[in-house]
Amino acid sequence: MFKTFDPIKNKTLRVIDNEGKIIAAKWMPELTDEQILKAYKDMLFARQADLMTVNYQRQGRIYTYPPNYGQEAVSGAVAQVMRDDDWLVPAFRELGAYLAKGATLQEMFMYFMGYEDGSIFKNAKNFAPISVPIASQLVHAAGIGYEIKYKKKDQVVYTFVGDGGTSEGEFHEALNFAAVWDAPVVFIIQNNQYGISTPVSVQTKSQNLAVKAIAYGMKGIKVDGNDFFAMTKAVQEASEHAKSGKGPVLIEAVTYRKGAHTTSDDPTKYRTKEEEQEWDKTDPLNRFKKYLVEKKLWSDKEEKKILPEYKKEIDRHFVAAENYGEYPLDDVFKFLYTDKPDNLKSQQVEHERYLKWKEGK
Amino acid sequence: MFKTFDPIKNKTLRVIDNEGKIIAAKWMPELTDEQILKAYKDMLFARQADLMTVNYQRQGRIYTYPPNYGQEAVSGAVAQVMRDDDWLVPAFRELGAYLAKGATLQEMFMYFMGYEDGSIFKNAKNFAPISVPIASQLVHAAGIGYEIKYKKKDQVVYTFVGDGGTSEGEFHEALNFAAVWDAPVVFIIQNNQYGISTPVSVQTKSQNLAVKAIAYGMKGIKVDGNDFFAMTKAVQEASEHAKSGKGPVLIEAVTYRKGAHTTSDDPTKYRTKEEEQEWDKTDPLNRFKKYLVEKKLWSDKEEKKILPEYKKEIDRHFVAAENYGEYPLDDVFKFLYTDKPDNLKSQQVEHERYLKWKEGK
Amino acid sequence: MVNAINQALEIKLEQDKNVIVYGEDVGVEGGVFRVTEGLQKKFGKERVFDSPLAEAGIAGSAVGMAMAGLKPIIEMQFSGFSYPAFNQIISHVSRMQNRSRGNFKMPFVMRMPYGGGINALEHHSESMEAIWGHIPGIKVVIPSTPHDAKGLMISAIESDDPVIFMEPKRIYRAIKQEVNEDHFTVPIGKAKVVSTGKDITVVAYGAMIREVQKAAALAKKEGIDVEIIDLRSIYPIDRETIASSVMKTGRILTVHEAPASFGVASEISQIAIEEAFLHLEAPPKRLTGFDTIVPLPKGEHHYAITGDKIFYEIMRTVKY
Amino acid sequence: MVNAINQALEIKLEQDKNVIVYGEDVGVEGGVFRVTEGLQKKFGKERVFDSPLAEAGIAGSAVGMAMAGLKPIIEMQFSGFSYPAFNQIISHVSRMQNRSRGNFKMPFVMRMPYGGGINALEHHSESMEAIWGHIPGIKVVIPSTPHDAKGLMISAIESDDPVIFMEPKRIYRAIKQEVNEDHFTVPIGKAKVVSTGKDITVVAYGAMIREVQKAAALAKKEGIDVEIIDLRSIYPIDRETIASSVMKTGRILTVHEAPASFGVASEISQIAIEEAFLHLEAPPKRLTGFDTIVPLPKGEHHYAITGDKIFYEIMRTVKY
Ligand SMILES: Cc1ncc(C[n+]2csc(CCOP(=O)(O)OP(=O)(O)O)c2C)c(N)n1
Ligand SMILES: Cc1ncc(C[n+]2csc(CCOP(=O)(O)OP(=O)(O)O)c2C)c(N)n1
Ligand SMILES: [Mg+2]
Ligand SMILES: [Mg+2]
Repeated sequence: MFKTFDPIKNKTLRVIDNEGKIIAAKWMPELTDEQILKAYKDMLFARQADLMTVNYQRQGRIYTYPPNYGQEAVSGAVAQVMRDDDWLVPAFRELGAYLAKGATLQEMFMYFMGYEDGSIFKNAKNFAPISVPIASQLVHAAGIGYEIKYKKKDQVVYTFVGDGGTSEGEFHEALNFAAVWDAPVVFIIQNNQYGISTPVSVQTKSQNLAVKAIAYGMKGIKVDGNDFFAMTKAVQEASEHAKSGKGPVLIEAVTYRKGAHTTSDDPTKYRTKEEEQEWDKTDPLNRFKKYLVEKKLWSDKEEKKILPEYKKEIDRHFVAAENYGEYPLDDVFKFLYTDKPDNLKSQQVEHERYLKWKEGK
Repeated sequence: MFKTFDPIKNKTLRVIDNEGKIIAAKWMPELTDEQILKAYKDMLFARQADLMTVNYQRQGRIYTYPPNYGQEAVSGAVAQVMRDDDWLVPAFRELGAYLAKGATLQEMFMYFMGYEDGSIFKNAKNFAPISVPIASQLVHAAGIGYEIKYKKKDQVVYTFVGDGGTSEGEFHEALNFAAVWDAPVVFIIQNNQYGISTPVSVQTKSQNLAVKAIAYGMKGIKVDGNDFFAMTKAVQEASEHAKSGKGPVLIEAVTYRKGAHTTSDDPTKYRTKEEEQEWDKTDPLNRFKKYLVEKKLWSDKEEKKILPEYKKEIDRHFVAAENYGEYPLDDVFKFLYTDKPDNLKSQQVEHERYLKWKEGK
Repeated sequence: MVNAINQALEIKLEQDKNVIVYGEDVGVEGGVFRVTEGLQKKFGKERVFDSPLAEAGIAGSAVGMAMAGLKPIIEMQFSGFSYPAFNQIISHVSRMQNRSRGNFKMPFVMRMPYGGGINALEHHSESMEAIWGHIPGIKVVIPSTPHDAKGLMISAIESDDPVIFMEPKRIYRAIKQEVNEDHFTVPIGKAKVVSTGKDITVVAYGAMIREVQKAAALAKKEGIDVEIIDLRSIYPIDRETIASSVMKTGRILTVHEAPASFGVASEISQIAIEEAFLHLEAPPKRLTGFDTIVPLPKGEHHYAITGDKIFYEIMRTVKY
Repeated sequence: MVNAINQALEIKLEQDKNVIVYGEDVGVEGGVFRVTEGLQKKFGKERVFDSPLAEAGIAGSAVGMAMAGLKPIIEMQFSGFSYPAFNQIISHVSRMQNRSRGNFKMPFVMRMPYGGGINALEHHSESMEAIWGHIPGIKVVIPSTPHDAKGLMISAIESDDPVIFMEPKRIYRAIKQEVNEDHFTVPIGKAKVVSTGKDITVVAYGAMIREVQKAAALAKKEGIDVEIIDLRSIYPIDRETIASSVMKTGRILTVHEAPASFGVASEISQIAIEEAFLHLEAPPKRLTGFDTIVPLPKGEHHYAITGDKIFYEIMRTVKY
């Protein structure tokens, strides 16, 4: 597969077309109907959660949030392949993957409401916290990959970055380290065409992003990131490749951010309606659904029935997050060090003294 | 040329063999016999200066110095193509190029003796100071390239980095910026096989270093860096390409550091005599000389005659540097800002008060 | 303040073809805080443009531009994302003039929003001015009013020295002030006495000035007369204004959002004791952020320094 | 000191399979100062190895290793080349524990030689400990003797908190001292009273301790009794030891190589006035590097802080 889709040839791995028809059966991943249906429903759930979050934000009930809308197949594919033991080292636009890893929506909501406690992820094993400084998490993935190799564990690291993030020096260093170490890391670029307002054409002159793999002597592949099947196939093969000691893999998932960069962003400033409509045709859920309906695995009726359940479930998480309660003063000081330095202790005491005075006023 | 030697094919541009015989006349650069002879003599001079500097260092007359021994053809080729107006943004192992730019040996000696005044380079136009933090100078070259384009000037920037330096994030960002801006920059990697004790194989898994150009959508070429003619040809074409607005070029000059990393390094710790002897056969001056002798442009006799002159000239510069004189206190404070802040003024006054007290003791 | 800085950029772009503005999303978008809004339209894509997402590349290419004679003004989208450029700042921006013995000037301006109080994600709330101030060879400026922002920005652009221009994002749009539309400058390195008083000197800058003013009003009611100094330049630091104020009041409190240890306040205290030890009636005090990471929004109120808390600290110092 | 640190690394490599040592040229070469000499031979290339030349990659991969349960000890070849890793330190190393509410520990040690006095090229002589000290979430350690170097290094490796371990390269081989060959620790966060005295407290660390000792000997001849405090940890800083010393002596001088403004000395002075204002008989003083770049070797003597100059400053403070 890596040969056929050598990124230097600028080919794109695609399995189904925009109408959900299989156009390259050869690359269809082996999945049971149950798995396929579950993947769709998980993506549907993630989309619903995403859309509702944007709404919560409009209601002023949550702070800035980076929507995943339109990019669900990328996380959906990783969710499909990733095992319990594998590592997930995220950027911040991979909701479906977090949920698959065992993170809860409540935690995610708490994080974006401004609770560090939203980063505890009690049931998510080997899940790194969301990383805000672009591309800086990729080097962590390389280091984790080293640990896996050193300890001869049977694990893979999945790590994410955006198209914009490929410009950062840390992108370069991460891929290079992982390659030199033959670390079992799958790097996934979500090429959603923009870094905030900046189009990919301003980020790089390379013919595609997957081709950057060549600079590190690693395998790279460009994939239709809105095609769940193609993405799953690519992630499967990449994961096999990485696990077998042949080194890391770079996947460029070509997708589109249908929503705003974050809830503070207004995309009409930098892109046209026409462009958006063009991409709408490739919507990952629509395509997937058409495939399922055709196969009689799913129907509008079922979708109509399940969506209200999803909404209720999502809202339940949201309300739980909203009711999480106080952020105690001690939590500001508690976690920086394993033992609290005197400076921190006395600063806390001083502050408490002030609070007492204030109360007394 | 860039097509023929597309780095993905892992071919190396080479014009003469180790015996000085032309093996690829097609790529012979157009040079007059005078130019060729001058180039050789300049390289000979640079080598002589380099060898003597190592000796001065052994005598304790100069501090740490990074020898160029064995890499003279790379700078020699750039010296051949670079014009007065062009920019040179060096790393620290390009002595021949500095001299061609108008820097004097005296200045170079002063720098390595520990005078900042050695970085003034009175007669070297558009010559950036030596840059110690690996790869950090490359982004400067991209910015200068932007200025050239913006001002529509007829200039090229030549900038250098080592094989080790290709691992740094700033290498990545520099090449990417220059490419996105179509900046007229020629990036030259002196692949001398080591970054201190670390072999290229630890730096990267890419099949060669020139191939990294693909990640930036720019032209790249791997060249026998010990072949003056091949290097000159490559630099000529790269320079033309860059100047014509087609974007930057990456040249990998394959060479060998025959000496130590610096005068504090001991290469026997990390490489074998056999390896050194193997590379000795490719020595850039030997090959060049064989070519010249064959062509009757040069002889052992002439070389024997000229070397003492060179030595005298070099020593004259060295002695001038040694006699440069005091480093006045004021020079510590004078150049950080265009106007000296009060803090610096009072620190200087305080220090002078102490000096007076000390004298008085 | 957003408009005032925008004006300063516009004036200098107009006056000087060597002025270039770039950074992430500063072109089409006009910056995430709209500080560069409209400039690309007016001056074209060659002079005001979006760069790749790479801070070392942005700062480092600006070093090259400055060496070649341009006057780059770069934006770091948030100060919390300036750190990939740290190597360029400490290794080159701050050193190029000294290294080349003045042969290369460094007319370099790096703008960046900093500070807390906007309910932001991680890395969007920090105040690391002390780190920049400790690096020899750069100037560090923080305005607290639109007027000063404009005048200091014009000074920064016109200076051949590198200037790090930190913009208190919390008050980007909070302070309404008529700003002279013409070209004017405010000198870098001079603090401003915002209001005179005889009982205590309070030194602050950026978004803290407003809080100090609230505290001063509270103190006034208690009969305490506060002299407020807006530092404006972190470096060079205006020793003289601090010294003469504390010699008068005998008491000094420094307020900043940044962590306490190795922060700006310690330096102000040191200056006070160096310049006015015998006039001191109380130990020079500091009221600063904790030595912690700024909490995410739900906990940020614990960290935030309010007028109330400043008032409390003023009273403690006065009663010492 | 080189041997002492080497011993510490060897002991921990021996004891704990999770300990990993890497960085530029630390493997085959044993580091440019030979601190890791022999370790690769003994523990193999998987545990002690050369990395690509990329500091962000080194520090960042160590973050990942620490998250996964290893205990990486990385080397920055010189502190002047640690800055490409600055983003990793301030954005992740210092924050991962707090961010994850302790879910991920950060047993991370970053070693690096720092400071002047070895006639080195540019960027090889600086002392930027204040910058690291100002970043919440990391510990910063500087030993001044082989014994402390070993004990502190073992503490650093055994700690689940990230430690920046700065090694005063000037005294790498200058101080001969028998060091206990076994495992022992020196606690991080505790200063050491090197010699007791009653007239003045001098706080210093790293290579400056030796100079302070010379100065104290000179002062002794003048009848002045100097109490020397070796800070050892820049953060957490030992307020108590400073406080009790200055309460006794009434006078305090801090000495460091780093620039004055926003340096460690101001913090020590601030602590002294916070803890012992009423005991002070003279203003807390500092004797530091200038606010300049460390000159190249031919000018470095202007910048260097000698025993003589410390003596001069001690006498000025005592006579205040
Ligand atoms: C180092 C750094 N610089 C700047 C930012 C501000 N910022 C947040 S998201 C973003 C754009 C990211 O674009 P991309 O990598 O394509 O990811 P996307 O948001 O499209 O998923 C920027 C510039 C940041 N978070 N980190
Ligand atoms: C950012 C940075 N890291 C580390 C060093 C220390 N150092 C000086 S030279 C060198 C090796 C450079 O190797 P290479 O790039 O191959 O250049 P060469 O010395 O072989 O010419 C290193 C690690 C440095 N100068 N800058
Ligand atoms: Mg994107
Ligand atoms: Mg090399």
